[in-house]
Amino acid sequence: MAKLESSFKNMVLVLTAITCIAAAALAGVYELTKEPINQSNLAKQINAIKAVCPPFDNDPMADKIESKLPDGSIITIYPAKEGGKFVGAAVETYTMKGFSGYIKLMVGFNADGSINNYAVLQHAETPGLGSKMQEWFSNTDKPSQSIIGKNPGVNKLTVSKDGGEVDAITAATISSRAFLDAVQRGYDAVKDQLKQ
Amino acid sequence: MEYIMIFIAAVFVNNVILSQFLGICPFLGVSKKVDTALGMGAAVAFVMTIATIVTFLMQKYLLEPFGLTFMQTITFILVIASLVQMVEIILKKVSPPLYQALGVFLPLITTNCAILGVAIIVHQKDLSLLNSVIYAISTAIGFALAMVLFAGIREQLSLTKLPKAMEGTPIALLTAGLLALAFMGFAGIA
Amino acid sequence: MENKLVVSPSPHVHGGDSISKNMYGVLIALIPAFIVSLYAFGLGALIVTLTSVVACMFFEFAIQKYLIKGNKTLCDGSAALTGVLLAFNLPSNIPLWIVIIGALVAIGVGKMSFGGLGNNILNPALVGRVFLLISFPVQMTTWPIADAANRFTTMDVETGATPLSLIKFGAADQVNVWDAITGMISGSMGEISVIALLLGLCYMLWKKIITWHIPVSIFAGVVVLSLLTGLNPLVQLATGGLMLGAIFMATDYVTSPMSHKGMLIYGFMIGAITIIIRKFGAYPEGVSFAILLMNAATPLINTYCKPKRFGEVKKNG
Amino acid sequence: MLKTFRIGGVHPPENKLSAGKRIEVIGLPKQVAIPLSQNLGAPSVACVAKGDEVKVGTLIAKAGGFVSSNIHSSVAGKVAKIDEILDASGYRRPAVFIDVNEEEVWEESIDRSETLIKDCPLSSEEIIKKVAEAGIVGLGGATFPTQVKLSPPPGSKAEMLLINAVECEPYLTSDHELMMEKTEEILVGISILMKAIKVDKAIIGIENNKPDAIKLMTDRCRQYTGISVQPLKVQYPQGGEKQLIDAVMGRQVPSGALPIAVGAVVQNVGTAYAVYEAVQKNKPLIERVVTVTGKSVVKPSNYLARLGTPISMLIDAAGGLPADTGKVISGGPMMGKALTSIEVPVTKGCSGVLIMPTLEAQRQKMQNCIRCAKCVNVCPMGLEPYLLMSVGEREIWDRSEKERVMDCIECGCCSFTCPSNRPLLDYIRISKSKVGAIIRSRK
Amino acid sequence: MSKIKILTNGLVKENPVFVLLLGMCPTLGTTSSAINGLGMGLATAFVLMCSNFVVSLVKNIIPDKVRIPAFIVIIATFVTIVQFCMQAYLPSLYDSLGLFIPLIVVNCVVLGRAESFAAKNSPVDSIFDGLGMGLGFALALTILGGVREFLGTGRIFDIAIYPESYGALVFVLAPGAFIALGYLIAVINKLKAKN
Amino acid sequence: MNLILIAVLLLGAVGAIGAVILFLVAQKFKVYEDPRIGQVEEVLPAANCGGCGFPGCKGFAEACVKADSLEGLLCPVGGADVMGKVATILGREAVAAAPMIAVVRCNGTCENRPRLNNYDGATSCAVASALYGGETGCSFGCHGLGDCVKVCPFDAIHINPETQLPEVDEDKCTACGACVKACPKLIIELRKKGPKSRRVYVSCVNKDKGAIAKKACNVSCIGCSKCMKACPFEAITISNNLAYIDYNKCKLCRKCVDVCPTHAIQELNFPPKKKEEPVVETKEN
Amino acid sequence: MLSIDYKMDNYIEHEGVVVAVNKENVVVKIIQNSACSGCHAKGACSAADRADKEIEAIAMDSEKFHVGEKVLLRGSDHLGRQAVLIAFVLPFVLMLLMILLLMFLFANEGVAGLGAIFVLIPYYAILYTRKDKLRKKFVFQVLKLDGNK
Ligand SMILES: Cc1cc2nc3c(=O)[nH]c(=O)nc-3n(C[C@H](O)[C@H](O)[C@H](O)COP(=O)(O)O)c2cc1C
Ligand SMILES: Cc1cc2nc3c(=O)[nH]c(=O)nc-3n(C[C@H](O)[C@H](O)[C@H](O)COP(=O)(O)O)c2cc1C
Ligand SMILES: Cc1cc2nc3c(=O)[nH]c(=O)nc-3n(C[C@H](O)[C@H](O)[C@H](O)COP(=O)(O)O)c2cc1C
Ligand SMILES: Cc1cc2nc3c(=O)[nH]c(=O)nc-3n(C[C@H](O)[C@H](O)[C@H](O)CO)c2cc1C
Ligand code: SF4
Ligand code: SF4
Ligand code: SF4
Ligand code: SF4
Ligand code: FES
Repeated sequence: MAKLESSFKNMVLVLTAITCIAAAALAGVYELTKEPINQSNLAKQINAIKAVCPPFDNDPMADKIESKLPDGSIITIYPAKEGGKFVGAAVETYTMKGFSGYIKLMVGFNADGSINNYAVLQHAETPGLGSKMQEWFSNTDKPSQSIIGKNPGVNKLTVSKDGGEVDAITAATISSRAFLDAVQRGYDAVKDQLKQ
Repeated sequence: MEYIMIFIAAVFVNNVILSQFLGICPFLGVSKKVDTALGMGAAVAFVMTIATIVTFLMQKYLLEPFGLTFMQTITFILVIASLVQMVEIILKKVSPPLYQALGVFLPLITTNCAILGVAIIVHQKDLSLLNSVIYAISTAIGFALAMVLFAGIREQLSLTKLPKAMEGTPIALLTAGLLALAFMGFAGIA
Repeated sequence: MENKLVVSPSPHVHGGDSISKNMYGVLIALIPAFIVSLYAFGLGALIVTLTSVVACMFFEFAIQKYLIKGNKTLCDGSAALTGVLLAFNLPSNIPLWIVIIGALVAIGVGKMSFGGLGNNILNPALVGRVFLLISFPVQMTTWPIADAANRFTTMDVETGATPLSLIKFGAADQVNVWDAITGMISGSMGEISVIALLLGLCYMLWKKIITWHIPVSIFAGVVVLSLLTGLNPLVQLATGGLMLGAIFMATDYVTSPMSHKGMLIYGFMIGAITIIIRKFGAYPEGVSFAILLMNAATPLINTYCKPKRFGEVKKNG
Repeated sequence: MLKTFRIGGVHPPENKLSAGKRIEVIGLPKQVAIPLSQNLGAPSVACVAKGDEVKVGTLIAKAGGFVSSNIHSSVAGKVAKIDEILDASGYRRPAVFIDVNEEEVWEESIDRSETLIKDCPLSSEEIIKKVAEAGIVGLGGATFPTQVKLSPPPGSKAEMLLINAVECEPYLTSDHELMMEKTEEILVGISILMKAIKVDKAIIGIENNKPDAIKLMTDRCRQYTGISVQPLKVQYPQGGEKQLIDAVMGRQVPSGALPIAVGAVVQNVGTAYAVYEAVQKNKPLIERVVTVTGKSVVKPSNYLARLGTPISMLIDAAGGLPADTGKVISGGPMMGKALTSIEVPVTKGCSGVLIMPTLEAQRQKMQNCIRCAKCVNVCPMGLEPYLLMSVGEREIWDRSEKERVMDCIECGCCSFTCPSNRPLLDYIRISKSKVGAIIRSRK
Repeated sequence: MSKIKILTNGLVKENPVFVLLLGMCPTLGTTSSAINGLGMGLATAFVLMCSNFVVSLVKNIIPDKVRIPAFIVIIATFVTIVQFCMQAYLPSLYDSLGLFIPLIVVNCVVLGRAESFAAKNSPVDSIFDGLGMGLGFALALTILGGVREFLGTGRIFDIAIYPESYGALVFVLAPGAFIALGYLIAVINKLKAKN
Repeated sequence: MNLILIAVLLLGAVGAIGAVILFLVAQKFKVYEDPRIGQVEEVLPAANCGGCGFPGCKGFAEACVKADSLEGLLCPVGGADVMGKVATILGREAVAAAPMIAVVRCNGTCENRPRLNNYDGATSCAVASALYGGETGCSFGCHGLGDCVKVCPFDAIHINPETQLPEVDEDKCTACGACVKACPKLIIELRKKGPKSRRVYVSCVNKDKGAIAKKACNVSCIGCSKCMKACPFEAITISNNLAYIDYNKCKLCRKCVDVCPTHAIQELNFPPKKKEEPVVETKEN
Repeated sequence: MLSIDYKMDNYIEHEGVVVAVNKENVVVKIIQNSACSGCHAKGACSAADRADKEIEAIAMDSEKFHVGEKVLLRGSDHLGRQAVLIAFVLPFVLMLLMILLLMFLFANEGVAGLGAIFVLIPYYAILYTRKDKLRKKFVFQVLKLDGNK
């Protein structure tokens, strides 16, 4: 078959046709994958909440509350309830102060305000340095660096260099500060809920 | 202040070429002429700005309202490709001598991934229009900076004797790596 | 062969200067700083320096022998100098395997990959240092205390903060300028004593190894930017690697501009970038980065800053 | 502060071994060979034939063009042949061979007396004509025909005559000695030159390492109006025309321009003496002062030699060729030309014969350029020799031109100073000739 | 050309990264670990194969002048499809490859092969070419990712080879990408010169 | 379904606009490149050596496509092989050009031509020849400093350390002519390779008179014109005391070789004749 | 290079082929390579597109040239910089100012964005009216290529 000639009609027709087909195909695939994508996003969220909160039986996603901090940032709180009783909350908190800016955490608080566990959801810190956040602050073998069980309302959760109770990740003071800042912001957001 | 931060971040801290790895092709390919590098920078700044504005408007007023964000990639690339062509036609129509002069002095601007990359990144970062534009400009300046530095280095390297195996791309990549190493000094500034 | 005349183009005499004279001259100028660091850090300083020099010379030899054949430059002192300067940029308690990696990077990547002596774009010792700084930040930022009691018996000594990290982390009041000038502070081995380094500068100026332009313009850049950003210029000059960098590393022939005007621009920019990184960046110290950045800009400076041509000054004077 | 030029410069060891040695006259050889190309510009054209009898001072070759000069017989005798002779470069060039007669017969017009004739009644044009007839060329080494230099191009006007008595080349002392012995003649010569170019001011530039000459010239020049002496700080290449003008007048000749652009005409002292002899005594240029020197030379001396005398004769007079001879140079160590054979004749441009021992003669091994900028700092023209060399090596001629390779005065400061022993000037020189050809072809 | 030859051509002789030096941006940007490199490589390989196939199917109905935009549309479609699938089924890989998935669109390998191979050859050959080139690309990315991961963290495919504290962090950062790729290409140049 | 519809409409619109723009572009910029240029370029060796006389392989490809016949067009690197391929692409006859090769017309080895002085300048024939005639009495001969070696893109010419003269590697030389341009002494010439690579040429460029030339070098051409008289095909001319053999006329009979009193005429790749090579003969001097 | 020496005019040169010879000018076709043209793999990559551009160059002695001849096109590099300025930098600055202004006035991204794009229309219109001035400014010389080069 000979190649179509590059006339105006041909060009417009062919390109339009191709784009239309492409659009249709895309929309189709989009429809197909929409569900799984949402599912996987949801699963990520739920898994994170599950990982950081004490056991619960409600649907925290449904009960989520948005809390506004004094500086205007909005932080999402997922309350965890066991048999209707408030047992704690997962807080999706963030900070912009990381070595590479944005760090997003899911911090789980017990009802008394102490930290149950946390998960680092998103960050761009340096691999091998700032990226150690996940292991470092949850290492309960080393009480001076772990934040698990500590209560931001009681303990001073800043790095020891700044006079706080937490040892910074070696050579990553900035990430450590940022991490603790995010935790603190999470606590600030959730503390009104805890008081109830 | 915010704008300055975006600027510094895009030029020095997260330089397109040296830390984002976008636009490597022209970086490796373009000549050792400083002039050309600067001209490319200016051209890229212009194209990037228009492309960013147009795609921004498309995204905000067409794709998002209709829930078509999944077509981002395909529309953006088409729009950018047509845009670049448009600029050429207009220039040629409006002022043939100008158009001719550009032809002699600059290589064609091809849609490289930096332009598409910026158009996409501004939405990932959820920047406002103004911030997007500043980001685009800054990226282009960062691009020009790296290109110009590199043009100078190439010029010098062309007068020395390199080990055979390192000639061409390897030394270009190695130098880019060492430049990136030096640029890491700006880390944390913004 | 007897009595065949030698024929060559003019000139028929040579000034007698040579690469090795210059390189060994710089090594001599580094002796005071080395003595201070021996006194301050003891055993560690000695071992790290030796390791670095031996490793640099070994890599230079090996690469020229097996990979890149060309002029043999092992004995001209440039590799040894790179070794010493690399060592001077490291803490004295650094593990030796890191020193060896640094030497490999400095010589292999920074110098030989570009074709060896004279062809490199960036300062090899600084390439080595920055590579290490970014690769092994923990070891590279653990500074032994100068004058520690057990410094002559072991390499494991107490560590402390450098004046610049004190400033960075808000403890500027703990910084004693006098200590910084004499050298009794924590820091890289070679950078601590301002006096010893200035002594070296005087020697190199006297021997005409370098000219004043680069060091002085760096100092000027530092002073101006410190004043603009509200830092104490004296402290900024006396602390960190500034003196070492300005005197010994920014002046590296190969990677610095050729004309005096170019040197002044280059130096001033190094000073300025240093202060900007110190003040705003994540790193407490920015000299190495500043020098590398300006090394990269040197070819450009060279194309645009030509020496003053004869006949270009006012025609009738 | 003594005056000197403002950019670059070096201080090679002076080694003025023959300083203070009075000028001795060298005897005549059996045969002289007078090359036909002794000046910058077009070679001269022989106007005698085999078998012709010539006297001392007989015209044997005429100027071959505007920028060219006459050549006169330096001996009395019979033209043996007009044939090729190996020149200093090892190429064969035409020369007039003259068998020397026992008896010296001089052209009658030549005044051979020692009496000093101060007054010169001639007009400018007449002086220049005489200079041209006498075949005078610049004796400072450039051998540029003097009459051309004395006729400034239309539109430009000379303000001042500079006499180049700097003798900045190490070893050489011929100008120095000439000044000590022929002081008055030189000063008269200068007055004549002033008249020729119609200026009323002349300055003699002398480097500070010749205090006796400075003193003598200063004393004597008081009797001549408009002539003064300017002592200069010792620095090579102060003798370079442009450098001398910069040092004395504080003016820099623009790139590509002639000294006249800043109102200066520069002449060597030897040239001034030759002009005196030509104008006042009708004596053409047939002999010159040649320094024979070198560390192993038995008797470093200054000789007055007839053109065409084999250099070997001068060397024999100075005690013979030393055993450790490595290199024989015509001229000084910085700008001189290494000879392939010592049988070549003395020519108008030969100011000295320098014999270097083998050890010093060899160049050291060349290494990579370490970009130390020392060559840039010493270049008196403000060029970047390192760059010119690498551009020249790669034959990028347009870049060479843009980097002003044509401004190079070939002083050799760059090669002298380079710690990597790079043959900078070698490459710059070929770049100059290539770029020069390209520029010429453009016209 | 036999199918096998077409296939291996892209793997070795005309390896898009090491030999043809195409698609440098994703090569550098996505190879901080072997697994990322592999993921990106396979994604690209998939797009390459599909787009090659489709392009060679429709090559004759496309007028020359709209050739490139048409190819781009086809490629972009497949890219977006890959993007969705990855998002749905390999979310963590998707997170780490980030921006570079959409940028497959402008990867010169993809468009280049569409232009220079698929537009001239039969659909079946085109599939093989796409597969070969894609696998070559994936191979290169995996090697580079492996080298960087190994030097930077002491692991390959997350399997520890030596303690992490001995790893040179630069290699997982931007400068390391350039340096490692530079030396890999130098080594390959050297090997090529020897043969 | 609605979504799909919108998507199709939107993208279709974009596509249509794009097509219109492209059409306009196409109208404005009539880009037509003969596709054969690319094809030709593909078969060329991509050495970009310029040996063909065009700027780069691309330029040559263009020239081939535009030319009416391939006569006079030759890629010296690829040789007849590549030209054959080019011819097939263009559907034309490949014109077989005689293969050429570089020859060094100087035989002034250390033995033949005693060194009179030692050169100690930059290692460059250009520099040396700008300075002076050379280390020997012959100011025409090879300096042996290897400018030709430096420029050869094919590593085909090397200085023989014993003779101090360059030697051309017959297998590698592509007759690109780079060395011819580089030699400041104009010693190197491209000559017909001849059947079985056999060739006869005067290996001397000395224009001095016979006596002088002979004094400087044992194997110099003295311009005695014996060869000219011996040549049955009038292939030899003499000017400026120097003989030259026209390779188009030379039939490789080797009569000239026999009569040359100084053995200045070289023969190459002939089977060994009677006894030894002429060069060896002069050893006793 | 841009200004190795500010005293000397620097040129940018481009090779081309004469396609037409008129009285006072010569039309030269140049082949313009894209940014990727430096890449050795351009053969395998479509991004390395080429375009022919036709350029009118002033030549007083146009009769010296003939169609099909290879020539060198030369313009001083400061013209190049001016071209970039007019074609890219100015409109770019204009867009930027427009965005800032409109954002300040309307605080609406849509308006600002559209405004910034549409401000180019008057800009190009003005350029169009200056056509002849520009034509005089951007002149090129044609030079004969050396026969042996
Ligand atoms: C390549 C590189 C990446 C770094 N990334 C981080 C990081 O992600 N987080 C951090 O806190 N510090 C990071 N740093 C270290 C800091 O810049 C700096 O060294 C640190 O603040 C020094 O303080 P410290 O040792 O007291 O922590 C990084 C350093 C380098 C060289
Ligand atoms: C580097 C250099 C050094 C020179 N040194 C001297 C010198 O010492 N004495 C001298 O008379 N001429 C010297 N000349 C030559 C002068 O430039 C100039 O030709 C001469 O003074 C003109 O006078 P003349 O024409 O009478 O020779 C030197 C030239 C150069 C380029
Ligand atoms: C074509 C030409 C014309 C010259 N005309 C003059 C002149 O009119 N006046 C003058 O003083 N020198 C003239 N010169 C001589 C040069 O300026 C210079 O003196 C000469 O080249 C020797 O330079 P040096 O003595 O510095 O080595 C001319 C040279 C050339 C090549
Ligand atoms: C004044 C001076 C300073 C030098 N500084 C350095 C330096 O900072 N780092 C280094 O590796 N080499 C230095 N060198 C040595 C040498 O120039 C260096 O190894 C070259 O860069 C290698 O090509 C220096 C040499 C001199 C003469
Ligand atoms: S020889 Fe030329 S380049 Fe070298 S110093 Fe002298 S003037 Fe400068
Ligand atoms: S003096 Fe020698 S080593 Fe120094 S810059 Fe000049 S050429 Fe290079
Ligand atoms: S020997 Fe000469 S002609 Fe032959 S390939 Fe080498 S440079 Fe070309
Ligand atoms: S043939 Fe010519 S270029 Fe080659 S070494 Fe001899 S003189 Fe030099
Ligand atoms: S892949 Fe070509 S510019 Fe990024």
